[in-house]
Amino acid sequence: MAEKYSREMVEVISKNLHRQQDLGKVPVLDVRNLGIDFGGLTAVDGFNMTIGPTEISGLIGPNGAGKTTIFNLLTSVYQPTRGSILVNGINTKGMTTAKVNRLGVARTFQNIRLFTDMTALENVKVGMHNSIKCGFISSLLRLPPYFKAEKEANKRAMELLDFMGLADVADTKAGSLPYGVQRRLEIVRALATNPSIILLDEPAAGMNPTETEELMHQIRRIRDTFQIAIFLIEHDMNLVMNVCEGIVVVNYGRIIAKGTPEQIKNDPAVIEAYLGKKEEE
Amino acid sequence: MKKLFALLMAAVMVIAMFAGCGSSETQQPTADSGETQGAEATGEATENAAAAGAIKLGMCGPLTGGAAVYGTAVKEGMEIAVEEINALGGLQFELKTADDEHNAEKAINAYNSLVDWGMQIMAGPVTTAPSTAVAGECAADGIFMLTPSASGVDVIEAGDNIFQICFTDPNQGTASADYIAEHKLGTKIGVIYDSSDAYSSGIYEKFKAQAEVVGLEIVCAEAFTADNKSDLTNQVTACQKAGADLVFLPFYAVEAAQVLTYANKIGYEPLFFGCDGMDGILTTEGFDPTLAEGLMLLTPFSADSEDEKTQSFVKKYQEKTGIVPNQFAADAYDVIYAIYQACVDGGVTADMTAEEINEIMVEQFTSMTFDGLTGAGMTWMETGEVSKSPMAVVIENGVYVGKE
Amino acid sequence: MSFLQYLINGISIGAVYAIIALGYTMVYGIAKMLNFAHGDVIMVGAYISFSATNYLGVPAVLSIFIAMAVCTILGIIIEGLAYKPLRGTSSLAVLITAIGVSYFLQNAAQLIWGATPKNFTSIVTSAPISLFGGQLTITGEVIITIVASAVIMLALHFFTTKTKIGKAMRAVSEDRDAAQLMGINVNRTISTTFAIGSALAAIAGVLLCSTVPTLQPTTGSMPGIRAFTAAVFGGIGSIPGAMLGGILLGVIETFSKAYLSSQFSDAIVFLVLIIVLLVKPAGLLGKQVQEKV
Amino acid sequence: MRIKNDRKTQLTNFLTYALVIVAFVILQYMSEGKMLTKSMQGYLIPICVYIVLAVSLNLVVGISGELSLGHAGFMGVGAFTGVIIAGIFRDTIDNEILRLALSMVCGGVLAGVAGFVVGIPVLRLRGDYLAIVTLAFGEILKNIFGNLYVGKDINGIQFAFSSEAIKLAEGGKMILKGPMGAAGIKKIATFPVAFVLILITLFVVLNLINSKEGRAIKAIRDNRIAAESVGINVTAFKLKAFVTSAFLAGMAGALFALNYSSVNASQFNFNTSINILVFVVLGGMGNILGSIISTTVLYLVPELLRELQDYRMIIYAIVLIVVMLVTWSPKVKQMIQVVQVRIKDLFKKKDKKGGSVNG
Repeated sequence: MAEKYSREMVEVISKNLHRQQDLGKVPVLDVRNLGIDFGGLTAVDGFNMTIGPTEISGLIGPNGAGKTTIFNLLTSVYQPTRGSILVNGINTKGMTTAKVNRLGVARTFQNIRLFTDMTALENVKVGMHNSIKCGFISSLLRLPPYFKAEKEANKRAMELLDFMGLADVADTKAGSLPYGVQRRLEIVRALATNPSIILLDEPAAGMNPTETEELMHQIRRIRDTFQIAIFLIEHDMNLVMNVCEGIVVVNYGRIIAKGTPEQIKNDPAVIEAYLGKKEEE
Repeated sequence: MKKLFALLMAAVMVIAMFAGCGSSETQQPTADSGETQGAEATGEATENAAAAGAIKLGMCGPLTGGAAVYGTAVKEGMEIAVEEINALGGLQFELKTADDEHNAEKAINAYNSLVDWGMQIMAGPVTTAPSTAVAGECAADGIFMLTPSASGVDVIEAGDNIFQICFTDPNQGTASADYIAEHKLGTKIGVIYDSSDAYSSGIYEKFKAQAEVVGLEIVCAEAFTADNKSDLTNQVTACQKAGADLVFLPFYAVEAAQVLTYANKIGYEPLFFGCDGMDGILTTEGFDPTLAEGLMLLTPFSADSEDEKTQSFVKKYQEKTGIVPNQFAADAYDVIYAIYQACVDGGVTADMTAEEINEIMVEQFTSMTFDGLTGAGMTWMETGEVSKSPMAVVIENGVYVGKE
Repeated sequence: MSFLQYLINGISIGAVYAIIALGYTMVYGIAKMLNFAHGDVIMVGAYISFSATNYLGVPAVLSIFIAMAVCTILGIIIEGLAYKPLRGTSSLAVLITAIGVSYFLQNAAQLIWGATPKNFTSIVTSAPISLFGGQLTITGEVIITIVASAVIMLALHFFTTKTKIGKAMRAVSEDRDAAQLMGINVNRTISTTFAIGSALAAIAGVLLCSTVPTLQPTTGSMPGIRAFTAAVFGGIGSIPGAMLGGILLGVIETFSKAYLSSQFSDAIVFLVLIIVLLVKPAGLLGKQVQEKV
Repeated sequence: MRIKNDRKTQLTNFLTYALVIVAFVILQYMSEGKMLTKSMQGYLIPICVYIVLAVSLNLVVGISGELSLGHAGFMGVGAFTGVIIAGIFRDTIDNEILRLALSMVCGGVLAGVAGFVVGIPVLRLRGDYLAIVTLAFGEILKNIFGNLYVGKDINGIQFAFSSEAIKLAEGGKMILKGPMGAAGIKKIATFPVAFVLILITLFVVLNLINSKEGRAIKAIRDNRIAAESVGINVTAFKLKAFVTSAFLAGMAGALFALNYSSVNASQFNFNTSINILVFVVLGGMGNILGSIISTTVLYLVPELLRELQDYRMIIYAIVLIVVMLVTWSPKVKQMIQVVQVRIKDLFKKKDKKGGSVNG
């Protein structure tokens, strides 16, 4: 498998693969024997999983189990020590986070990372960066392509905001939005990059039950509308069990169980490592 | 908040601009609001003079920053001369000084502010780089300029009305090489110079060229820059290693003190030979004069000179500032007296325009002979270059001793 | 033999850079600000010592302590008036006030002591050591400077690892908010850091001017920038790094003057710095901090 | 669909252009009518130059969020390139405006190239380490220019790093003389050209900020990791900002040099970089109008303080510190906010029930 692609090549391949993916032949995400060490300490090891197109999967585990590290590996924030990650059939080894995103992986962050000084709308437009077709010279000289592209971008960004019920706050600075709204805005920004899979890192954290309930609907709606896969880390078991079709449980950087929500609920290893511990508290 | 501040700033800007216009407009005709300021600095004598209508002299130089030592020396020297002249009655001078921070851009601003004040003769600037820029302006505006200490060739090349009272750099370089060769002071010559400074590198270049002509062997030439001149130990070491028996130091006393101190520490004792910038080394506060023993320099001025004029100047300068004047102060003193002589001889009066004075001054300077602290029988060529003979002095028992 | 001599010269000026850099790096580590006025505090320290010995007749060694006391007070005043009100805002804002303070100190010094340079009398009176029949000379200043910088480095190291206030400093430098939550008085810790940094600056001033005797209002600015470079070179925030960076910078500067080009030595020094930073982006001994995602 | 925020930006941009144009018209009118003092006349071009420098540095420091301490280096590249080009074509291009424009463009391009070279470390370094590298490059550039000799004779142009290496034929002329810099430059800079340069700068910078590139650059500043996660190539955009900024600084540098009859390398030192940085920070990070105003004010303050003689620079230092404290101190900001709220309350006395739940 070739490892280095030019930006153009990546785009061409990913487009073709999107088509194949529609046929359901290639998994969106194919992770094989993934592992990373931090200075001798093994944080993640032997992580295997595949996620098909339009699949909603969950990643759970106790605090410090290595969940966010796995997300960071999937998005090339960290380079893995072992194993490989294939996004739409392409190995992401050595790629930058930006390149992996262009391959089709978008994400949100556990500690929200919005562009706080920009409005909600601008945040989304930053997400659309690579799909706005307008050259440097055009925007510098304010040639017609610039206005056309900006108009289209505004229109699409508003549509996306509207989709998550955020149209009202389009003009508000992201930093001054309430917590729950910020989380949803991060999802919109991730969606704006036209991903084939979106990684949500604790999307319900800090939300009240009503908001969480709404979020569950929205996650399903995102999958149905955009026909993309979703992979999420979440501590809210109600959300995970209700939304996810497949669940992976990790502890100490290793997979301890894998299966449908029903299977996971009854898995003794999970109960011991995760739920059991929870009861003790 | 930001907007509020922006508005505030805008308001200040507008006020500042109008204040700038206003103040200089009102100043020009009556010429007293600015005068009190200048007069305070120059003492009582000028204050009386102001009423009678004095010729306005402008001086700009580095009064703050790293080169402030030269600018302040020139300022003090000029103020003493102006006081003396005004006390004589007769022709009166009024001197205004402006800071140029040893920067060409700021020098132009300083010059412009002096022109706005009504300057009729430019007695400055002090250092070469600002002088080159100001000389261009003086030439274009037709204001006579006589610089006390800017020795670069580019300065006087700017126009026919630009004159120097100090030697030009090439002149010094050539003269030094000639003198060394003539008196067989050394066979292996080491040079340390400031490659970022116009004065120092200007002298060095000509020295090197002339050394070839007269057959001096330069065994090492070590440069430093304004940014790393705080450490000159290497350059001294290099000269020692190269076995130089005479080290030529074409730069100022400040750095020379460092070189001499370090050479003494490592027990390196060649003959050190300096230029006019070296003057003042004996009086640098805290410097051990015995270290300068045997140092030889070409300088037009020595504060230890026995003649009456020098003695009186040195005394006044010490009373005023508490320190012994260096060559910059002496040059500045001479500048004022040279201008005074030319004004008297040419019949310049305070009501003449700068252009009229300019013509008279150029005529006078190219024809007159002037005796000052820094040389007797000075004459000027049409290029603006001074012709006076450099005097070689050697430091013996802590005082300058003249050599022919 | 000349190689050795150059090496000693380089270490000597490098040790001065190192002492200045120690002050720089400590303040940076704790207050996270580039204190561009540090070089000017050095200048003030040197002037105080000079004035004490030359005008008041105080013995040279005692004058160092006077300089340290004055600089400590000065440091605390500067910190309290100009930096403390801006705590918690952009570090750039503090950088600009530091520049303002630097201008202020330089011009105040010119008003007080005049623009004419003073020739600083070295505090070291011992004769230079001559080796190999005069081939190699080591001056007393070199030895004192090297010893002083090593002692200061060790003392600082001991101070920050063993004493309570030192530990508080480290805690503040690691995580200011967490330190505050643990009951550490962050403001007082930072003020203390400035006090110590300024006292160090006084020593640096005396040693700098003993090696390089010219004392004028701008004396501190260029060595200040060099020392800042040295601190970054060694890894800013790291105490041994400042020492190593300072000495290496001095040696590189000396060697480039001696063997490459005295004309381009500035460019060479900075080029080496850039190359080092490209290879080790956090400096020689600096910790590469990975941003938590 | 109208977007409120866009309108606000448009209004600010319009105000910026309007202020510059109105100021130019008034000053040009006064200048033509000889209503300005010589000092005022003399400030016009340097202020324009520094405005361009501050605005372009704001692109790097304010918009891109990287501390650069070497802006004067790019200005110097532009200045020396400009002087050399103007010197070479002194006899061949008669039209002064054309010669000036050519010099400025060449100065800009070369500074842009230098910016590209300097920008490469930008790929690897962050924060204060980047700051020191920019400082280092600035010093290197200054060191090189301080030792560059350029001569011109009938055989062509000669470049060297020592004066002996240049052997000029009869009638040849030195354009650049190492540490002595260039002297006898024909002053061809004019206020209208300086004004046009400000307009170009504003056009480039404001259009860049309000485009997808600008959004990407701001996104990187606000949160680099998030920007990467949405597919933005961090390096490329930082570099774009840096090169654009260097290009504009180069143009300004060329204009600056051709406004004086002499120029030398030490004018483009660290202090100059710091001064420009002061203009930017005081005007507000990313605030272009602020940069313009603060540059003008701060340039004029020390000039107008000339009457204070010895106390001039010390007063300037105090002004600088006080202004920084007043504009940045959280306490003062709080006070101003309280006052603002009180004033607002006075105007609209709405009932204040139902505070926000989400907080």
